[in-house]
Amino acid sequence: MESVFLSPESWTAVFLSLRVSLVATLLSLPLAIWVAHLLARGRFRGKQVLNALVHLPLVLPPVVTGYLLLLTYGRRAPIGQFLEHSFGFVLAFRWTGAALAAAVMAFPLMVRAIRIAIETVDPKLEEAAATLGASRWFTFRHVTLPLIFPGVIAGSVLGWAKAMGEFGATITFVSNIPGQTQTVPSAIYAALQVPGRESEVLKLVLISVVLAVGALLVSEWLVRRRRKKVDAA
Amino acid sequence: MESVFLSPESWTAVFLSLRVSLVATLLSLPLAIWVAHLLARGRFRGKQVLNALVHLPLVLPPVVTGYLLLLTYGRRAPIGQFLEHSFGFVLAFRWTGAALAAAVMAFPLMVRAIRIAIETVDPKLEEAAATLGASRWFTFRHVTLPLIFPGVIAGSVLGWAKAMGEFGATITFVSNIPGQTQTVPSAIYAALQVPGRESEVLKLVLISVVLAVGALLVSEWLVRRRRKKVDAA
Amino acid sequence: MTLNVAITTVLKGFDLDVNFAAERGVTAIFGASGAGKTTVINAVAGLHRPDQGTITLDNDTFFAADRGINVPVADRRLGYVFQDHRLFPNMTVAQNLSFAKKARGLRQDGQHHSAVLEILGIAPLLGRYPTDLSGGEKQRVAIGRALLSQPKVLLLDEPLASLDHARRLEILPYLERLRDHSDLPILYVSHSVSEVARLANQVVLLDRGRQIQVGPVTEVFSDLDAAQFLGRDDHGAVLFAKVVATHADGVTEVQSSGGRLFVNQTVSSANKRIRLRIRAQDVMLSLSRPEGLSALNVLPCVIADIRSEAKNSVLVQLACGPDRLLSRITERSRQHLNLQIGMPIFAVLKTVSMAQEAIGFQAG
Amino acid sequence: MTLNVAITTVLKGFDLDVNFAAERGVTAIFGASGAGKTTVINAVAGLHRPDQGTITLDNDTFFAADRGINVPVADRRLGYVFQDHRLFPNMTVAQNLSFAKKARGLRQDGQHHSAVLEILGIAPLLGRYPTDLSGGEKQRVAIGRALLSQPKVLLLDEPLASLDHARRLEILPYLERLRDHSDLPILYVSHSVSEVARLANQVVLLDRGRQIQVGPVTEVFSDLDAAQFLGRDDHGAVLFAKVVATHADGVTEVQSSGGRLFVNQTVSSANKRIRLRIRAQDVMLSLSRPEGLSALNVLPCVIADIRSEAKNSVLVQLACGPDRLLSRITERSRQHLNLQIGMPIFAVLKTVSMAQEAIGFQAG
Amino acid sequence: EVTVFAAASLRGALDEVNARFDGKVIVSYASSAALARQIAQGAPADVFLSASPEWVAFLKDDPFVELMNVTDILSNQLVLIASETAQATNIQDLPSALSGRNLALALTTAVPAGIYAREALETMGLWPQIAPHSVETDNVRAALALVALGEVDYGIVYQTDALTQKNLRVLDVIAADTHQPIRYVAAQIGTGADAARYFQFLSDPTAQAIFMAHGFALPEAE
Ligand SMILES: Nc1ncnc2c1ncn2[C@@H]1O[C@H](COP(=O)(O)OP(=O)(O)OP(=O)(O)O)[C@@H](O)[C@H]1O
Ligand SMILES: Nc1ncnc2c1ncn2[C@@H]1O[C@H](COP(=O)(O)OP(=O)(O)OP(=O)(O)O)[C@@H](O)[C@H]1O
Ligand code: MOO
Ligand SMILES: [Mg+2]
Ligand SMILES: [Mg+2]
Repeated sequence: MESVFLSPESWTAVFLSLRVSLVATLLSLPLAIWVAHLLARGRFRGKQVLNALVHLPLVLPPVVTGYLLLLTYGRRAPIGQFLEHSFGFVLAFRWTGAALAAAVMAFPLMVRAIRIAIETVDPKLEEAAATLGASRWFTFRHVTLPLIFPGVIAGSVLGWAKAMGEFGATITFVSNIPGQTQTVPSAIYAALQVPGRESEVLKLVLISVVLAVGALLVSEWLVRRRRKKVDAA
Repeated sequence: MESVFLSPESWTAVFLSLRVSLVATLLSLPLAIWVAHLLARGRFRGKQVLNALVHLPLVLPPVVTGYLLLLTYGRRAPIGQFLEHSFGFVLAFRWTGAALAAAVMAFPLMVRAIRIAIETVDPKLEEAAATLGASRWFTFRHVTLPLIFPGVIAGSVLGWAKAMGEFGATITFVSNIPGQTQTVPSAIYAALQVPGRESEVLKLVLISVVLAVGALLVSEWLVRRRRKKVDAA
Repeated sequence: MTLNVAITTVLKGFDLDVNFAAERGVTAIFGASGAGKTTVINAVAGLHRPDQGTITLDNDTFFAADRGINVPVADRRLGYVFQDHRLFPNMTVAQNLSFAKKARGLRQDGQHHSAVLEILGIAPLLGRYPTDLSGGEKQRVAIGRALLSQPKVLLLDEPLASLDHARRLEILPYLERLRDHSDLPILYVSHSVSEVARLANQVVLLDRGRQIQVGPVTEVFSDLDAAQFLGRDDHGAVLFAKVVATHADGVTEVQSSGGRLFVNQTVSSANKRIRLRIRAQDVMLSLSRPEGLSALNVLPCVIADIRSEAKNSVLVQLACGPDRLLSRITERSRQHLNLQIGMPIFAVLKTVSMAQEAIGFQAG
Repeated sequence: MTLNVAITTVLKGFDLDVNFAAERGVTAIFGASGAGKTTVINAVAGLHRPDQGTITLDNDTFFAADRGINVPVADRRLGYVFQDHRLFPNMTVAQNLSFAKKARGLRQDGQHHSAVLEILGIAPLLGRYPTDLSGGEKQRVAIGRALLSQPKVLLLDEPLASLDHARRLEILPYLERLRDHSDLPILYVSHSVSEVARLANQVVLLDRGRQIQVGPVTEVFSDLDAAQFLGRDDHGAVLFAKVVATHADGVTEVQSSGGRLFVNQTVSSANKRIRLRIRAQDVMLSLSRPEGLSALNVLPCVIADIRSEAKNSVLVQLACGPDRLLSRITERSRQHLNLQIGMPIFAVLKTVSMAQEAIGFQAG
Repeated sequence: EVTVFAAASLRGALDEVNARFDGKVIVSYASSAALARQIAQGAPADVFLSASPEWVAFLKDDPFVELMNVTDILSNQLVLIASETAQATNIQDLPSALSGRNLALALTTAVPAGIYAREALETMGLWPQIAPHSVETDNVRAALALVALGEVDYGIVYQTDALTQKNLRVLDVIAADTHQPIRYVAAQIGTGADAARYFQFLSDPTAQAIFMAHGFALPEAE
């Protein structure tokens, strides 16, 4: 008789995926907001280069992204070695590397969502803040950021969902080490390679869906709660 | 001596990818706008179900999405058979199927981008349109849509980039048949299986990047040109 | 066309409760900031859903709480000039102006169209986008947009607040014509007593959501109780009069029910009906008919009522024939002249004290 | 503190070219819709970059085209009340009000803070979000926000346009106090002649970007050339006077350079300086000193100038001692009285015709 | 014209074989699992080349798919490879050499090369010590790449893969009797003449020579 519950390894994969995706999203969020702001409001040379760079992981096959990560953050790779020797911080074959891969893949989605939100904030409000003596940073912190809150939430959910589903770059960069780097998509992939493990696949898919729907509902609720107060004035 | 140009098969893959991604983006754009509008402004039961459904392809590993597509749109599958028998329209193992896979994967990105843009349009302007006798559709067509133009462009570029890079769902759904379903990412995958083809991989990656950057620049220019006229009033 | 508004609704701070009928012509909604004026107008437009009551236009029910009727905004055929202009930023001025025509599939009335452009002075702005307009320019375009939508009800929320005096004087006659030559009920929110005096057929006085007075402008404006809401400076009675003769020096002689008056404005057509606002502070009282004074207008009246006000001034209501006038004088003058109710008295008005904008035309 | 503005800039439709110095006190910028008033203020704020010229505040250069100086907005220490309120929709009223304090790290001045809340009547709104405020309420909060930012220059762009009469009367004295008891240059855009008459020390008249007149309010307002820009109704001279006595019946007796006047407002402190606006249309002319009339104010003057206007009216400039008054009468009256330049004449003013809002206090 | 669905690891050798075939060959390379499922859904494959017998068995059980011919065409061998800096010299040294180092192999529960490797290590009793150091990839070439890049010191891959890469060493050949025989199975699905001819051609000496040149072995007779 087959258990209706997940196997212990599958549970491990679920928790790991959650950890990886949350760390990936939360840690890259400030950077995403900053880059989105640069792209939306900044005027500097190389803006389009930055823009292109941010979008790259979207346009490249994930395997290539994973391979490029390996070439830069691997143990033999320049940045990877530097991190390891200077801070003892290893990315390769660790969950931290999975988080990096997920973050890189999710980054363009987060940046775009937040950028669109920033672009629709009326610059007149930012002007008003300036007349009240607010520095750029103060204005951003207290005027722009609260106004783009829905976009930040949307970007985070989008990025998180992508991070949960990311497979190709992750397995290429950090492989599939149960308990270390075996995320739910890796587990699903493995189960799909062997005939007759469809029920395992189904359970993992279901749990992904439940988690995603839960996150979506929470995000919608967060935004609605906020909007109730604020609304377009 | 190696050619600096791509092999004929690679060129085929490039053109196929362009066709697939453009068709996927352009055909799904109206639907994406409609769904984004429903999610942003609609009030109906099942809204969160729709919301979740739209996000699914993002949260599931692409292989699973491809597999689900195969199970629904394959030649032996219910919808696939219906389409084939009723309209002689075959998706499975055709470029049309690749376009479907790309569209499904790109859809959440397009919807989110457009939705964020819609949510930041001041409903007061839509109210004003209503007092002038504009139906919802007229208001949408002439007020909302022009105002969300940057979001629509951003969503389209995002979706298109995703469609260009999509690999897992495509190869699982429509296989990797040169000239029919072998897109650039599939070609990269195939090339990676053979030693000594790294230069081919590199060229394919480069051409993807060039195309993506080109599209980005065009989209930024489109939006800027528009904004110059309109601006926040 | 009659617009009936009878609604109650709960707002932050207080409840709004109004009940009035607006016939063709201008119904002014008057009240302090935050009194609920915009809310009333929004309810008529369908942008605010009241808690209770009904809103009807002749036989069309716009809103009926108990029958669950709430006609969509777009089907109410209104022209609404918002307190904030709400121009479409993605369209040029010309496109903003023709929006309703396109939306409602209206035929173009070229003459009407150019008349509106002319009066509002917006013809030079047609190719611009709203972001390139000044505050007053935006407001003028917003007025034009509403007027060109061929509405059955016109809702104007402080339409002239951001305009300069000269521009107001150009637009007001146009609104008068609209009032007199169309069948439109017009709801008009304004803080300007002089505008209301000039335009309104009827006044609805609001105070923190309560409807304090409703009635013809002549009654409300000569009412001693309403005085406190109208502001000392601008307060005064509204009279109707008929043109009797236009003198060679440009002075027009008019006949009101209370007597004959001279107005320093050329009104070409005899027998034309005009409305005059005579500020309480512009009316002096004299026991005898004065001589050798530049004031040409002297009306014999009877003191109908006297009310002491703050700051040692006194408001005197005068019955001059069937017309009512108000005069504000000092307590000192009152004692000096020993005024009593029922006493006959001469009201002295300078010709020019009937302010230009207070001389409105009135069809009839 | 002196704010020097000397700039030119190309706008759609015309060029803007202004050059004036604003000392402490109120400099009113007056002109028709689209004349360029907001643009001038925006240039001072740093929100509009002029093509040429300089803007300085004492020794601080805000802008100097030739030296490439353009100080960032946030470093100019201004308080700006925008024509559109621009409240932060994500903050409560209280948070909007304390924004500058947080942004600039200012010390809280509790007394000033509560005084501002009190005068603007916004204390009950503190917990609300801008979306729940009426148009006038938003504007009041915006005024409060600027006043509480402890600025060195105050820029007010039609701050009172959306407010009712009563509310204006409450806010004006506060602005007067600010004018008289602080060192602030205040640039004040308004379409209301009465507001400008009451508040302004200096007036800058703009017409389609051209600076037509600059000067003390007393000069500009009694100028026959400026008359056309000020609107017939509201036009009139501004005088300064000193309180002589407060009579038991509440009438205050004041001494202007031209003579003695009675004002129906209790001004407690003797020797206080006040400003009076006397509308041209409120001044009657009499050949002899009139008797038995409720008008208490009669000044002996000499006719300084006469200008025929449209509509058969005549504007008469009077020299009453060193003060100038304006009187608008009909052509008919002029002929009747046979007025000539240099002729002695009596100006007759009703006490109350010095409109309440026209009686301003003036420190000195 | 023949459409061939082939396991991705056959690319290289198969491309050369197809060049010798008298007729146009279209090959779709993907994982055996994906290809088998696609064939079950009616994919237009004439011939299926699977990296493991079980996906052919899967198709045999499918009521909609009729397999015209099935045969083992190739076999392969597992080898232990090492990066240029690695210490161990043979498979028995591996557990001790692995401290702080890793062994790359394909997914040991899913991908044939990984399944065979794990089975062999279990037979040799080495798996429990090695398992904590294993690094598993979604296909065997990725494992190879990790070793070639020096990211991982050791790997177990097919001999055919090892031959293609220069900057690594083959330390040991894993005995064939320690695991199930490695079988590449060909199945003919298409009924056309070309399909049958291609299916035959795979066992032709010309083809077999090419496969052997790439390191494949002939299948053991059943
Ligand atoms: N962004 C802009 N670009 C070009 N021209 C502009 C722009 N904004 C305003 N203008 C034009 O400049 C002129 C001056 O505008 P400004 O806003 O200074 O007028 P204003 O005197 O404040 O008018 P109002 O009383 O209507 O607010 C107007 O004719 C206006 O159309
Ligand atoms: N969305 C809202 N929710 C709750 N209360 C509101 C809302 N909008 C306005 N109010 C409150 O309702 C009252 C009436 O507002 P309304 O906008 O009708 O005033 P108004 O008479 O138009 O004032 P103004 O002259 O300042 O525009 C005000 O006290 C305001 O604070
Ligand atoms: O490009 Mo994917 O399909 O998200 O791995
Ligand atoms: Mg209002
Ligand atoms: Mg302006």
